[in-house]
Amino acid sequence: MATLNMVQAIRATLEREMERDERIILLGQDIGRNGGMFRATDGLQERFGEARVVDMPLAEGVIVGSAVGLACSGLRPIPELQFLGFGSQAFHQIEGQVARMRFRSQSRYPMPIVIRAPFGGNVRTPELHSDAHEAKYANSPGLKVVTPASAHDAKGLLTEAIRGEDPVLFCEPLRGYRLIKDAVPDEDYTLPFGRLRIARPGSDVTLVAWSAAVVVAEQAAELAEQEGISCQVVDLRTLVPLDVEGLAKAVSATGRAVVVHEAPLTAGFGAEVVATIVEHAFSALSAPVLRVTAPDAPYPFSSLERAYLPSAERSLGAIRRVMGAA
Amino acid sequence: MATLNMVQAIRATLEREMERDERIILLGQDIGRNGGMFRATDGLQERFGEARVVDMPLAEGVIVGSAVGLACSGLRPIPELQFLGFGSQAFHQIEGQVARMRFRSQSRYPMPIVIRAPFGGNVRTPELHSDAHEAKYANSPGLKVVTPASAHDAKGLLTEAIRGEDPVLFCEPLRGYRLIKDAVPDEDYTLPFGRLRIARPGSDVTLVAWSAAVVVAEQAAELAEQEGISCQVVDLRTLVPLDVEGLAKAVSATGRAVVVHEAPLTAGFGAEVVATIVEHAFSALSAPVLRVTAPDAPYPFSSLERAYLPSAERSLGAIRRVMGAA
Amino acid sequence: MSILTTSTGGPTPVRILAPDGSVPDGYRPPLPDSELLAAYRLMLMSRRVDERAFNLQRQGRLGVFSPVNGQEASVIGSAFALDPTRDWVVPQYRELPAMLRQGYTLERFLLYCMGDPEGNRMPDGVNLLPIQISLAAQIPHAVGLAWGLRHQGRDSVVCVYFGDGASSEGDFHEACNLAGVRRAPVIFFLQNNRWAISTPVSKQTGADSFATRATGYGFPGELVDGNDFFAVHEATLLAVARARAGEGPTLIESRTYRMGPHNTADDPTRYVDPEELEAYRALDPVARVRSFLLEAELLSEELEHRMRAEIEEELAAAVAAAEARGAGRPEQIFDHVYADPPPRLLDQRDAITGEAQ
Amino acid sequence: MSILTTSTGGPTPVRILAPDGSVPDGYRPPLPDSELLAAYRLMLMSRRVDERAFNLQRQGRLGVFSPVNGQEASVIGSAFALDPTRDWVVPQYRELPAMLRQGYTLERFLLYCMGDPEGNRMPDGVNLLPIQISLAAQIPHAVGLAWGLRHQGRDSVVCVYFGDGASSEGDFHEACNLAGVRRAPVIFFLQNNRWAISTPVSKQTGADSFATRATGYGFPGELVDGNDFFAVHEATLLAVARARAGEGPTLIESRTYRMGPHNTADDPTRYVDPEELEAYRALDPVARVRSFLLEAELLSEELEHRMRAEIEEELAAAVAAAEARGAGRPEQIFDHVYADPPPRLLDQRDAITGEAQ
Ligand SMILES: Cc1ncc(C[n+]2csc(CCOP(=O)(O)OP(=O)(O)O)c2C)c(N)n1
Ligand SMILES: Cc1ncc(C[n+]2csc(CCOP(=O)(O)OP(=O)(O)O)c2C)c(N)n1
Ligand SMILES: [Mg+2]
Ligand SMILES: [Mg+2]
Repeated sequence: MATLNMVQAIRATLEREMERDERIILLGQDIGRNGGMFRATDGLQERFGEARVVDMPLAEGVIVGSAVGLACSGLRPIPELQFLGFGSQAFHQIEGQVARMRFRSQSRYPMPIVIRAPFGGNVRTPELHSDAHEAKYANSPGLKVVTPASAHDAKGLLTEAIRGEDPVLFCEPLRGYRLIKDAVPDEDYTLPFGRLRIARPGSDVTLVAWSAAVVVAEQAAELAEQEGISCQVVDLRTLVPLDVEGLAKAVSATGRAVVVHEAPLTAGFGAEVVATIVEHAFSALSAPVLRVTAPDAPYPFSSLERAYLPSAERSLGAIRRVMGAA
Repeated sequence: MATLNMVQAIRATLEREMERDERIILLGQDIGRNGGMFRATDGLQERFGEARVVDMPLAEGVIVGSAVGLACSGLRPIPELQFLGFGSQAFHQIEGQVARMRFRSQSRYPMPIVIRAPFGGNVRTPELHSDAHEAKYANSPGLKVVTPASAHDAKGLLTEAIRGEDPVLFCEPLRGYRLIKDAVPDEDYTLPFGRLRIARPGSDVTLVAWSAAVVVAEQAAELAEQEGISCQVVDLRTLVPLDVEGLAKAVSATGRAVVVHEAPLTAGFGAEVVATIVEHAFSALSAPVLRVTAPDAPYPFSSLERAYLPSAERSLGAIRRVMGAA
Repeated sequence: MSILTTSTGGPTPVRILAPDGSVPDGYRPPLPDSELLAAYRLMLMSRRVDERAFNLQRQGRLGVFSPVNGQEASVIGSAFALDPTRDWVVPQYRELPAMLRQGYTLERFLLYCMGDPEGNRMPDGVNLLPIQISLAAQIPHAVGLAWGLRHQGRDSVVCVYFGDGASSEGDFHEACNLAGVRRAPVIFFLQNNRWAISTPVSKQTGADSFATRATGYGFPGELVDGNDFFAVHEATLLAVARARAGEGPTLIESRTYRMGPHNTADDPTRYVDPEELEAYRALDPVARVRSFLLEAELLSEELEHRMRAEIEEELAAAVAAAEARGAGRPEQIFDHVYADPPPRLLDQRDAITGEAQ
Repeated sequence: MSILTTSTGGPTPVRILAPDGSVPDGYRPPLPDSELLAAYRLMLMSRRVDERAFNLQRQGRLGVFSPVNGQEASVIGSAFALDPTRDWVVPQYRELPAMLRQGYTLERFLLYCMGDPEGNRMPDGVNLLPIQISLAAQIPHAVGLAWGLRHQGRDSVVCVYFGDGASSEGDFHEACNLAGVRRAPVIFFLQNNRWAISTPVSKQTGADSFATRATGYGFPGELVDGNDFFAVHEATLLAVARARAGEGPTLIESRTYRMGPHNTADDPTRYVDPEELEAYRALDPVARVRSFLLEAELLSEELEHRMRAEIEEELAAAVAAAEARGAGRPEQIFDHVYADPPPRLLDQRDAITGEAQ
């Protein structure tokens, strides 16, 4: 059991899986010699050769689109989007092709493709690099959307994604790459999709988050603790499939919920979380479910991102409101 | 006051506005000589010339992307996506460029662009033509998303969109093009964005819908009437801006709500509607807010679309449930 | 700017089979007689399917259908250069005969046109990707497929079909560029039928040929008369040989003409100049092969008659079989969405199929 | 495949100014002396900004910064062929000197690098689009801008900059193709600096030149030595003249070399061959112009010294002014999102700025 940061856990998982299954091939910008912008593929080209770790031309559409063809040929491609924001260049290939090829071909062509994509803010990137687009992909049936919040989960969920037969958008929190560190077992393991994790027990309010926002929720829980409010923190782990039952149960236990996420409010995935809670745990609710999110403005330039992103303080405000204390 | 179908109302509005403002220029596939796949631009090229009604190469990215440049030059482009489903090919230009250029340029380059796009099902189109992608665009700040449900509203909202300074995704219901017919005043008028319309009064349950789903909600209300349930039907008209206050008020009046939409459930815009209702009208709710939507599957081939789309019958089921009667 | 086959501006397409069915002295087709006849039979089949499908559509028995009419030499000449047992076809939506050649069936195609997803299920072992509606989206797939097969030591070649319209999409460029870098064994078969629905090729591009684009990606481009079965076939054979030998991709511009409407919903009289259409009718690709075969005494009126009768039977059987299956069942909405479907989707299935019962 | 400026494979880039600063006999630069000196001064400025910005970044006073180092002739040679009062520049992110030439200011650029959106606000009347981070997305904008200006009777030319990497995006293709159809007055200025972060051009394309792509769109392509101020300048002048005369677009491949890291976060020692880098240092574009100017006695050591001192002052003043403004204010998140912001956004503004107070 080693303590790894998230990028190390991901790199190690890729290495392990590539050893295990030679059908796996990595595609992306700068992933070979350079080892990826964040070193998530460091040394893998040396280890597995240029045929399996492929530096691609700068074109997200064909990075994803050729993965579709590679999968049709029987391989298991893992394309990387250098940043999720540039997934928009491949949006037609992701929502229209990767997500639907199984259906379109009536299972003749399964799509065991894992699209890795770092995203999320507070790391002073230039424009468009930090956008949290997960809701757009969650509304694209055929795809699964996975959002680990710890190094441990990153390994287990990535292994599950790679070994599965369905296409996965695997969203990695940029801010967590080096900051999030935790104990990661050496041996192989998978974590099932659609099972949330209780990141922190608590009895008054349930905070629901995923990816880097789990850390924010945990910080908010700390602050709330100091005011005598006990917060449970739920890490969804995967958005599609969504753990509907687990969510309903967690919220029912407290009767109050706040969702925290980095995407803009309107039509962000937090809306789905609220709607699901309302459908499945309405009678247990003793307060409106609130959302703490980025505002309905584009991800701003770096000097503004701290104010833009949901913070522990803003989350605390919402916690107080659902407690009727503000 | 003439009775027009929706496509006639749209065509007439385009003609009127092009007369009024010579900065307007239309771009799209097959919009010129052919007058558009659905005749929404019929005769406009003859009337205004090839320089203002432009048949474009088959490339959605540059249809939208060149509109950005045309707007920077001082023109007011109205690009057409032949079908909203092919907006995915232009997704990076829409969410990353059109929606953000005002912010990126700090208002040096406003984007008075109206992207027209037919969408929606039950017209037996081939794959990918009928997808309801509105939620993806609603989660793209900087853009407005407009979804008229009547010929009257199509005229008023399109006029407002064209005369405004913000970029608008103007979603036109394919099924409604010829089926939806109503009285349209001859004179100019605009309808303000962010003001919903009560399409039908009622006191027991509020049905919330937009675009072609308003018709489904109205049919469901008819069915419910026969069971003695009085349904109010709300037509949101615009998703961004969302009429938060009007929605809260409408739902508060009945205490029960059902949202009907054509997009898949998960992360569809219905989730936003529920979350907004919960935040702003929680105390008035006497039942969970339910959603009647397409399932979390890709838009299917045409023989399956009737079962896929939300129907009056399925809506009635949800109405009964929120009434505690099922 | 006009890039008609008959025009003189720009590069001249390679032509072997003249409109009157004659070939240059001493020219010997690279196909055995039986294959030549098989190709001609497929042409007749294609024409007949066009007609029949239109009628069925008008009777409400089929959904949208896009005829091949005018492009038979282009589609079939190229398909006959492939080896269906190892080579692959990646279609757009107007290449039924190439799909049939690979092993697809008429019955499935009719199901497809009836809006049944089963119709887009390529039979096991048949080297075909499904029909693609999102224009040009299949081109990157073809490159990945070719690359992946090569990666696994297979000697397969992939032929991807797309139109002049589709060639304007970014996907075309990204795919060609990647194929050039990876020297993937892929043939980019661009059918320039002069129209993208109502958009003439003069509004589609400012270039006087699409074939020249290949240079910008580092591989050869060929321009052929797409109404000439032999020119198309020879160019494709060459491209197959190059790809098979590891020499990488080829772009073939097959300059042909869409003689019918775009599809059953289209009214080409709104935009097609009738004189132009007439001019192209004189270049009919099927008539040319017929004249050649008659002249070569490979075909007789009687043999043709027999072919037509057989085709009629096959088609009638396929229509009957497809219609016997009946319309789609609601479960099909859910059947092939995920290998491992989310519980939420299963609940939705139960709700929808339950109600439908 | 190597497409180094020095390599012999593929087409040879046009060169006028040799690495030693000599020009062909009788060659007379098309610029007046004062402009030549202005161009040289801008080169010095650019180099100095590169250094200073790196230091500031290391001190945490600036965010990400991408140096121009090595591409000064390419950026400035082209910019000096435009008339800033009527022509437009559409930048990617590595063309600061071209932007300054158009009328952008150092202070704003520093603000931009400090993460203040105001820094991307082009001054009124300055013919510039904002810096673009989404690679190639600006190319369609340039075509639309050129077309729109022409539509309104203006005689402006638009020059859009982008890299070898960006040229692989679909947006490049779609934009070039549209420009060819519309004969838009646009110059596609492709800076082939051999790298896209760590990706060498040999993995970016299989072609031996990007310039050849123009043929496939129906307009001319030019390949020039991008480290040669005169070659770049002349090619751009020609392209401007063509565009101005209504003859449509030109694609210029300016073959240069990125001598520094991709940006402040990049470590090129991981992937750049030091010998290759050395070889390119010998082709330094600034040194070449310097030798030429000294030889022509337009420049003296003393004049250069004065220039440097001025530049130092300007830069110091700009840094001071930018830093005096301080970091961003939360209201800026909301200020320019909509002309007519949704009430919900206004509520969000109140909540966030209220809390920040
Ligand atoms: C991405 C995309 N945009 C638009 C359409 C709508 N559409 C269907 S066919 C067609 C024209 C296609 O022209 P071409 O590629 O030349 O093929 P052809 O029909 O001539 O065989 C268009 C615009 C589509 N299917 N996909
Ligand atoms: C669409 C998109 N994909 C990826 C990136 C990340 N990225 C930033 S710069 C860069 C390389 C750009 O190379 P090139 O276009 O040659 O320009 P250069 O940096 O060499 O000037 C990449 C991949 C991006 N900014 N935009
Ligand atoms: Mg065509
Ligand atoms: Mg570069």
